[in-house]
Amino acid sequence: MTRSPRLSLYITMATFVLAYAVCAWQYPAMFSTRVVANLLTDNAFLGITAVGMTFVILSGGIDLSVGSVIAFSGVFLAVILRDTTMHPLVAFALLLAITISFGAAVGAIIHYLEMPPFIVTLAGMFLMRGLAYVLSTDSVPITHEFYDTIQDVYWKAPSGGRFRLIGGIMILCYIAAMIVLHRTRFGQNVYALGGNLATARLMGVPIARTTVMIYAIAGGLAGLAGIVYSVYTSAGYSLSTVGVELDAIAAVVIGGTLLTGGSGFVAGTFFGILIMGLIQTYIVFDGSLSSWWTKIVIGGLLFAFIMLQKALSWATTTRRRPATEFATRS
Amino acid sequence: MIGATFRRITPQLIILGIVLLLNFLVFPGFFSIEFQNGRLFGNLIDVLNRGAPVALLSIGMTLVIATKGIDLSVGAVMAIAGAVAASVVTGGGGWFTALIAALAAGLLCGLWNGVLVAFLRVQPIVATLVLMVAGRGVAQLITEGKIMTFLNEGLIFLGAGTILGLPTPIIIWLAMGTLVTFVVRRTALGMLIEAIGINETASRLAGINSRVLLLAVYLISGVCAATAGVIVAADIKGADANNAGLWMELDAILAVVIGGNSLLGGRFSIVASLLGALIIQSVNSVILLSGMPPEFNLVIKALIIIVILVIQSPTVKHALYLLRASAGSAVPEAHAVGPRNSPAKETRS
Amino acid sequence: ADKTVGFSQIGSESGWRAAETTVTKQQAEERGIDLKFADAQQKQENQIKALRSFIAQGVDAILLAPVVATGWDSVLEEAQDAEIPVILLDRKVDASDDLYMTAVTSDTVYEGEVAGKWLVDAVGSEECRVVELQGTTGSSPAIDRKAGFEKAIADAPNITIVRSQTGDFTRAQGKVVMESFLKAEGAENICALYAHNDDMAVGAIQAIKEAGATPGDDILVVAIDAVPDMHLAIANGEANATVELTPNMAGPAFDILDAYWADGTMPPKWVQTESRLYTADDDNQAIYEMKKGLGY
Amino acid sequence: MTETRKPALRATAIDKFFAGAIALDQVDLTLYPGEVHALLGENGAGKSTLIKCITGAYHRDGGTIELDGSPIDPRGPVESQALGIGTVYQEVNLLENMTVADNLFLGWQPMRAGMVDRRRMNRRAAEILAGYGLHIDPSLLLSSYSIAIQQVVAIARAVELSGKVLILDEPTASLDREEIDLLFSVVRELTARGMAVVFITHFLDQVFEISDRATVLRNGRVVGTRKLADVTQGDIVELMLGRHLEATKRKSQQTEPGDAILSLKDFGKRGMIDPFDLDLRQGEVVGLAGLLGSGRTETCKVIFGVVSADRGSAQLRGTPVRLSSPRTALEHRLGLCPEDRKTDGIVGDLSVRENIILSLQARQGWTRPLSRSRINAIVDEYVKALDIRLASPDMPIRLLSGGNQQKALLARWLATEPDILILDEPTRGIDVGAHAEIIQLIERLCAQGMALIVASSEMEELVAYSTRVIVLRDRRQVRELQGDEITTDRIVKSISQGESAA
Ligand SMILES: Nc1ncnc2c1ncn2[C@@H]1O[C@H](COP(=O)(O)OP(=O)(O)OP(=O)(O)O)[C@@H](O)[C@H]1O
Ligand SMILES: Nc1ncnc2c1ncn2[C@@H]1O[C@H](COP(=O)(O)OP(=O)(O)OP(=O)(O)O)[C@@H](O)[C@H]1O
Ligand SMILES: [Mg+2]
Ligand SMILES: [Mg+2]
Repeated sequence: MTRSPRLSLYITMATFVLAYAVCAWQYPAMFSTRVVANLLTDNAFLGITAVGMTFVILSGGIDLSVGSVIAFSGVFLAVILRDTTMHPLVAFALLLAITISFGAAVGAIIHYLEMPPFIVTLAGMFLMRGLAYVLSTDSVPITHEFYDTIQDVYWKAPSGGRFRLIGGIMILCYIAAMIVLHRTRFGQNVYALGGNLATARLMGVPIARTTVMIYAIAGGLAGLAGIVYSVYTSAGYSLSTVGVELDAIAAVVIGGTLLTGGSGFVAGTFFGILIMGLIQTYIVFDGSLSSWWTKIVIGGLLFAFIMLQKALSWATTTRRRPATEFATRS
Repeated sequence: MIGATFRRITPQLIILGIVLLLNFLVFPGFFSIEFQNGRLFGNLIDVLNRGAPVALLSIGMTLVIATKGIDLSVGAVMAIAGAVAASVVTGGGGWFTALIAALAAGLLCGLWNGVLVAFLRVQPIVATLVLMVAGRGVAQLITEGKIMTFLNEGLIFLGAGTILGLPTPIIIWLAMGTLVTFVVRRTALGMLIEAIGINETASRLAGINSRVLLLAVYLISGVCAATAGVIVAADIKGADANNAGLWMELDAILAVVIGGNSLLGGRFSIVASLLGALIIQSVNSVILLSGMPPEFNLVIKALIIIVILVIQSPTVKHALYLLRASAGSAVPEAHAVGPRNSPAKETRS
Repeated sequence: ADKTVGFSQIGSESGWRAAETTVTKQQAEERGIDLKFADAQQKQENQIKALRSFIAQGVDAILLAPVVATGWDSVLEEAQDAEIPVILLDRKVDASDDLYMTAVTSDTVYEGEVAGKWLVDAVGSEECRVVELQGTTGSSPAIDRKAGFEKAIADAPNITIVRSQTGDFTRAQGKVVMESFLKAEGAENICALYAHNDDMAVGAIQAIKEAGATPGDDILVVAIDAVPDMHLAIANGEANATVELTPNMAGPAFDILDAYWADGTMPPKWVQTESRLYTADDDNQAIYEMKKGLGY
Repeated sequence: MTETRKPALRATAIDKFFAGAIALDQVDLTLYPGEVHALLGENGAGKSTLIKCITGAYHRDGGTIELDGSPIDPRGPVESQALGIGTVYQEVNLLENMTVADNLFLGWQPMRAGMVDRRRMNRRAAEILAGYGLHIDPSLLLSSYSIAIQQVVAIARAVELSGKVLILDEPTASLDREEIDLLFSVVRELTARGMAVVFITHFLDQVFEISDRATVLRNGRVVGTRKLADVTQGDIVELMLGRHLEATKRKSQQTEPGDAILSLKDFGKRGMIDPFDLDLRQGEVVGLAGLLGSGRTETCKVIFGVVSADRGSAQLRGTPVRLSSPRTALEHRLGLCPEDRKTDGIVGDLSVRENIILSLQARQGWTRPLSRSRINAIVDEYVKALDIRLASPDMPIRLLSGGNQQKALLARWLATEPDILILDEPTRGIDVGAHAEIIQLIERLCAQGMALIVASSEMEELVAYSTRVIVLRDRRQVRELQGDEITTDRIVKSISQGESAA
């Protein structure tokens, strides 16, 4: 791992631009503000989740509970807004408090009980989805006029694309995350944790605080994604967003972040999300794939992107390989 | 040797005992076993029988995890193997051909994963994610999205038959577990796998052919998954490509972890993973027998799992150890396993 | 000119769903319609994405088999803005009904009722302890079919549901859960099985047989969907009744669209498909042969 | 040096127990402001453990620590750092995934308006490192630099963070004379300002050069504290080992080198090492000398196939071979004991036993496991021959002391009975006693017909046993010294002058 870490970011961006160009060439309708607006709006909740996932993965962890947290958030909001007269903003605050505490608890268990994040968050995934069921198995519509107000906040671009508020929230999340990760001590500590836990400890990184904060952020962002999702669908449903954690992980990894932690950029994740969205849009535009071919093609494209990335980074490193690198230390 | 193994799996045995007891509390007839129509009947037998797929998966998964990898594709491989077996017998083939074809499909899937991980150096979780997504599509392609039913007695026997009064799946996973454990522990394979899981660079420099070994563990995992897939299909006399093995990879990983194996690779115990699989099945059994409404299934499962994991966590284990030590004759060496004392490289995965 | 219709399907989680997809494609082909098919892998967000992409492509109409009732308002509004008619298939949505053209669906609560009525008639005044295999927790057919069945047996105090657990709509879970029912209650204490779909029932039938009891006789079996394997089971006397849910929702939908395109005829807001009950009185073997090729 | 001054740091009666061993037994250590205090002892004597107990990296089982007269109880490196105790632990403990500047400033980054000021951080980092003679780009990843440079960075970080006490655990293990001189001048500056420095090393020359007093540990106990002005090296060695040690001398007569085993022609890899020729004969020791980054490690790696050469040819006893991976090299009976034992050498969680037989087993193939008795015989043999100190061969190797790990790695390769053994910094972190033993071992092996390639920063060591010395500079072989030419002076001169290849 001697190549400049920024390289993988550029590679991801190049991959996206290249892929978008190919798509637009095949289906000219894809080069429209509608499609661009859709990419932002439809992936807003996933994008926000992936920001939290980036923090977690950079620190060498993983968070499988996010999909369930989103579902729980939706149901929680829907039930609260149905059964009480609470204002949505208050409900949002309450929900964020819950999911942040949940994340912090997960982080605390991981740190103090020394358990692997994969398993702790897997249990968290069962728990949150279970709680969503307990709250309501039905899908519950949200009819509060505040929701209509937020949904009506959009900017309609010339050729019909609607840039909605939730897309903007996602972009704000990315900007905030970039600042936190690269320009604060906490952000640097996240990278340190991902590099090597024992070393980070010897170097004086406050492991406990950092771990708890990382998972609290992931929980909070999953809660925010839940709010965005509830705005997106005006409902809460306990069966929604199953498997979103895998989508988020895939986006982070396509974005060039190493799952082993310590290396990557949140901006890469943004392009990872766009690439995943592009794959789906492309498949719908094609519209001729059967259910099973859809799965195969999604898998195939995922594979193709990973290979493209490998090839690009390989081509760039062999030319400028510094000397100390071991054959492959991945 | 035996003593060490036993000490290694004691926590799992205790937990299994507790969960079985829990079963007994919600359903007093839990431990009764009868002999009917030439086969054994009883909830305990069910636990062993229904635990078969996860047990089989956990065998391969243990090895993969020992190399610091993970195999998310096993559920999809199960679906593929079931579909292949079903399409062979509905196409007029015999059960043995079907079984071989299914295992070959599993090997092929393992080969794919293994090549990605060992040779193309793709991170295991991503490499196997590809097959997890695409594999189910392949299975559906074979069955065209239907449940492909079959009536081949030989194939059905693998999932629903009995040998010596025991359901065939129990025999199969026991045999597979014994075989793999034997191969891994009676040869140097186990140690070499552990070595690459702990420090691959150093292992490579020590002359270990890490690529071939990585490939091998994914192959084994593929075969285990294929066997599980055949059993599941045979059990319902049909290949259900849409649902066979769905999310089962998570159960398999959970089984390995409950078995006390580290997700960071290294030291492993297949026996402990198998016990982990049985623990999970016993938890499912509690849920089914308790008669609670299904909305509560996941919450109950989550809570039981959390308790199990907390009991197993190094910190709690250490605290218990200290407690015991201070109760009896205080042994100072206990500090050696304390959390602050591990200067070796530790990263979380 | 040829019309392009986008079809957003939930996924391919069951044989019935695969059949619906097959039939829809066949129907489109017969009418010379260019069908854009999008499989959402059971995710609402994917369906919304698909709908938006359809709108961006400018299709002539959209068929939507919604995975859940809620959450469609804003995307349906966008379709309306773009003047693309939307027809709902097999499930309805919570949105105001001027946002879509019509819904071609069965009445899932009614299906449960039909199944329940059959059981009430079949057992007469005898004491009957029923075990229920629910669909996926939280899915609307599971909720409705449970409600309908309970409504039908509400007036028959001799019929009680003694155990109810989810079998996830799958054959394998159906079998596993039935096994535990049999152990927990004892085969002789169960008079009937009600399954929210046929797949679970087929799995459960195997469990009953393995426990040494006779399905269809010792334990009555009634379920919903009328998939080919269930007809076969009824023909073999292993099951007693099933309520049909036709996979051909697209046929009526395309007819409506044709009429609309021809002269602007607006259909009624709900086109209900028939929920027919099949019992041993029908020629199930023949029906099985007929349905086999439909992609179930 | 008046002992009546107030001590800067005083540790009294420190105890530390490990499973099956007492690592520290009532250890006292007193540091005065302005002194360099050497902490000496054999491998496994407990030096590193004592340091970790003082900084709180380990939880001590007994004893008290005072800083400037007031008791302290740091519960971790964070706290001791905050108290003004800067530490370089034995293995380089930095983060390879972050830049050099990040590593230097982690936790105390310069801030502006609540944000990390990267530009200032990089500039400051460059300035600090320049003080150690390093002119590198601090905005590059740490992993792009060699282990020696990383060590300098670690030292620089500790120095910057230490207000009162600086602890250096074998900081010079892979440094060259030049860097060591720079380090020492920094240390002198610090002590002049009244800081107390703990210095752990196995190089007694350096101890006498810089230290004022020394505390010697043996088997977890203090066997004495001496003012260095009053004693000789021999006294200290005797104190450490509990016995007298013969000084190692250059062998008077060389064994006749035998037939050529390995011959490399025009062998090289672009970007790593320029093409070179090398003929290796049975029974000879070829030393590789050079400055930091001169390409010694690269030469070793290319020969062993860690990175395969992209040009040139290799012949093994006259037959052409391709050395494309460590595995093929192993099959051709080569061995490489790597420089960075933590990441490239030990398999931490495996037992010492398994680590020793690892390569032998790898060569046999997984289907043919070594028998229990064979394993025991091998392990017993080498534990005894190399005097590896361990509680049990079944303990994980990462629990061994640094020097003992190094010996176990050597045992791993000796167990494969190689024809050619490549040793990269073989005596790094090994105590004087063992050092002598290893040099004897190397001589014995040569006498038995093994050929060795040894890369080392220790000139004396190279002089002591090399038949030939190849001098490298800027990744190129510049000079080959033979026979009587092999003296420390000549080597140093060749390195600095870079005479064109002979
Ligand atoms: N965590 C541990 N568990 C058990 N034993 C340990 C542990 N850490 C160190 N030891 C043992 O404690 C003893 C002292 O080790 P230490 O690392 O302090 O030696 P050292 O003096 O620094 O030696 P070296 O010069 O080789 O670095 C050794 O015998 C080592 O095996
Ligand atoms: N003074 C320096 N400035 C910049 N980079 C350096 C410097 N010294 C070494 N390097 C880096 O370290 C690498 C060489 O390290 P390597 O360890 O392989 O050399 P070596 O000759 O074995 O020296 P040693 O083993 O003493 O570190 C070089 O490729 C270079 O990237
Ligand atoms: Mg030490
Ligand atoms: Mg070197």
